[in-house]
Amino acid sequence: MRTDFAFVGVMLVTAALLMGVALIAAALLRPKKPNKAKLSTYECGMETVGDTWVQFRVQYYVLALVFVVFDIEAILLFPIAVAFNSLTFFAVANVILFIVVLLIALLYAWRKGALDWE
Amino acid sequence: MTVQQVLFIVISLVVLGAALFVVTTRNLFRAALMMMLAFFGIAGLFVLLEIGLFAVAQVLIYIGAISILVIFAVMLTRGMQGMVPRNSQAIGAAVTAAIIFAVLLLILGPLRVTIDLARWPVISLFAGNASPREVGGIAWTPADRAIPPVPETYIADFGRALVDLNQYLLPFLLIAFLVDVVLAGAIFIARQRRPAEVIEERRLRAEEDAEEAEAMRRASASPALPEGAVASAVDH
Amino acid sequence: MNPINDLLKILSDFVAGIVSGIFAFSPFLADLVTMGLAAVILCTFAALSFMGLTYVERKVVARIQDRLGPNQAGPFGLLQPIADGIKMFTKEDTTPANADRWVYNLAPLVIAIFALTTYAVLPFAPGVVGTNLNVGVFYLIAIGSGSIVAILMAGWGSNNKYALLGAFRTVAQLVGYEVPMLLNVLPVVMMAGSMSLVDIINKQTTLDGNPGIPFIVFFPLSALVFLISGIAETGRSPFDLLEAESEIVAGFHVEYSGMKFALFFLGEYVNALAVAFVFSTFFLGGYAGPILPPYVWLLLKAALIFFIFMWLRGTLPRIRIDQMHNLNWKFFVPVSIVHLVVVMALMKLFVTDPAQAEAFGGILVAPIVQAVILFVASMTVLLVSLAIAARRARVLRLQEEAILEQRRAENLAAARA
Amino acid sequence: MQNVLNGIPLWWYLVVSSALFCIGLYGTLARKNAIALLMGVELMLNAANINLLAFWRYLAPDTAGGLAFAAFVLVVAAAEAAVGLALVISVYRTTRSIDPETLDQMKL
Repeated sequence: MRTDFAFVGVMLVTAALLMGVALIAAALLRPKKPNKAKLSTYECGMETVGDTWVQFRVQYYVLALVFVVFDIEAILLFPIAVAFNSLTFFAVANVILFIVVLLIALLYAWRKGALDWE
Repeated sequence: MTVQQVLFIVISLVVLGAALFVVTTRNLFRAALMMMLAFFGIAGLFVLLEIGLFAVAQVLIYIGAISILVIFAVMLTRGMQGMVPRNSQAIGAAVTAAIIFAVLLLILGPLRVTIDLARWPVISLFAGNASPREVGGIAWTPADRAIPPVPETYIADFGRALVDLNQYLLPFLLIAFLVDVVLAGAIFIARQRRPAEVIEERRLRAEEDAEEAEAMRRASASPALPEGAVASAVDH
Repeated sequence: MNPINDLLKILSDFVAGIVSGIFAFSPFLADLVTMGLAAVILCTFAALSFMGLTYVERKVVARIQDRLGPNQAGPFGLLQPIADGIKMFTKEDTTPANADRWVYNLAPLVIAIFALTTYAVLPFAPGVVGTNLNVGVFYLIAIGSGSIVAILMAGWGSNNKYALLGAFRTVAQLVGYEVPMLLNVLPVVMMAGSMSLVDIINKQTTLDGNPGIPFIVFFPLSALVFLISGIAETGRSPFDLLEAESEIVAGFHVEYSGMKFALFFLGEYVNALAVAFVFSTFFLGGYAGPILPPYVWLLLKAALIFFIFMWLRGTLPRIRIDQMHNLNWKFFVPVSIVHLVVVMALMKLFVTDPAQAEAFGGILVAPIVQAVILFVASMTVLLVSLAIAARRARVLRLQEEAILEQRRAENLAAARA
Repeated sequence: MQNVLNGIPLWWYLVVSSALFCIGLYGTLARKNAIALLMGVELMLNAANINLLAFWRYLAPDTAGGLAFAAFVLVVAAAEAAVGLALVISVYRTTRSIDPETLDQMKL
């Protein structure tokens, strides 16, 4: 049984090759008769108005921000979870403190309306 | 050449090429994508270092989180797409970076400058029998000791060290508070203010400005100054 | 070795033996070819299951909704996937004139690659696993972020407002539901003491003196939240608002057709199947089970989970985007955090290992007792949080109704005047 | 030479990381867009991380020091990106510009 990343690399390359072959085969098989209407941007048949840069709401950024906070938490908590059975009571109390502090962050974001999707 | 050497060279070239693309392109979205490629390549370097935990953490944090933030920010500041990529100090920056790279290469790499006052500085390839360099009392090139393997339990060891009072417990807890502050601050800065709040803010600012102007007027109108000075100040 | 129980193991050893016989001159080359073959087999398995699943899903959902489903191509419509495949291969594929060509064309490739790479760490039977990484759990979650990149690439590369909007909504949903997934895998990792998927399965068997209780008994709340987040992660109904045809015209892949669209579709199905496999591994004991061979057990469990996916798709209406975000950030995440704290405290308090009890203190209990304690605690957290959520929802609904009532009265008064 | 890991000596990693650091430095100093500037900072932090982990692997894999520091760098990089980009977005909303050279007022 392998335990290294070599297979992951091989898997990445193999998947890329197989899918690339599928794409190329499709490109060879399919007809190619482009015209201006086909190549225009699809908007249910309407003419495109304005450029693609519609105004985005900062809400997306704020949600990504909260996500980043929990991602950070995860990367630190996973090694601790692996070592969980050999932790002292004191250590576990500190981990719980860590999680509770992050819960406070979440509650703050909630209070500030960062989690509301209006 | 071993396979790992070939892989290392290929991955390094990809990382450095992607990084160069990031700092030179005009298209910010592509820059962000190339930054992801560079991060992915760095994860590959960590795999070559046999630290799977950080290879995966690199992908999770840098590609899955930080790059997403960057792309969202690129989209939110959309008016800035066609900007000239370089500012006025670009040449100076390039020279600085090149000089620092040369110095780092001389310190870290196999190249050595032997300073001989009688001749020009001679760059010679670092030979195996030259004096070993030391970091923290451990000779690291050329080593006279084999590299120990990574322990099987390094993830658990790392986890234990994070919550060990004698090791990294304090920074670990500080991270929780740091992240709290980051979240609070970033939400406060980036939050979309409601129209009512914006109006209130403008009113406060206008009041402040008025107060300031009033204070200035009062200061300039103080009797210590002659009339002419006030008039000229008003003229300006 | 039992030839039926260890069929996969015997076959893979056989192939590896042949390969190393052919490439006897270079062990490295033999290794590489073996890995390449395994990778090709895994990719083919994923692609074939994608074809089969499209048919099965259409049939099952049709039955649930009292329709017939595909029944024209071949007996019972069995050739439908092949017909679909031919269509995908020969359909004209347009690249919008002002698309960012490189980004646009690479996006489907990236999503398919990352979806297929998930299978590298899944254990199918004892000893039959692509690679048993000691960071397997982490790897699975990290690979998921690859599809986020692909979605952003697709949305941006199409140079279409709706594609970009759809991509943004999708990414907001995917990153959001990654958080409860992370938080609910943590109890499993704590219990198994390892991030390797094989170790997690072993902990749920009777090997090495383990009690042989699947983790769903220990952490029912984690299992439930993980399953729902998994559905949301793969963008399946009822969380398919990001490709709602009637709202944002298929979301981020609106401009794609032909083979590129097929790759997005493949990514979605392969990811959904991977979630089914991962859920069976984390919470149902993976390939562990009595009498039947291990791979059959794994397939049965995964099929059960996938059937639940199809069932939900056939019955539930699509939810709104604000409901989707509220469900995640205001229910799953806080509840998961509270659950995590409770589980941590209880697992430290009640230990099953005598050596651990001696070294770090704690009350020594039998594994069954620990399971019961954790089950009760987990269910309590679940029920209490559900009760709180229900009460809160009732308050909100009453408020809304009061506002509506008031408005109606005002309108009536205005009409009278 | 004994101090090679799979045929790769330590200084290879150090050279790659210093090259990455200098590219990031150039990006930080020379870009006209505040977001691109932050990307340069991220590259520099990554270079530092390569260094930390390479030294850990070659010199002291039996301790947790290098891993802990690398993890803290990851966290700080995420925090820096979050706050920095929030600032950039906020500045863009008020001034419609994120060119650091034009943002020279004390009060927006």
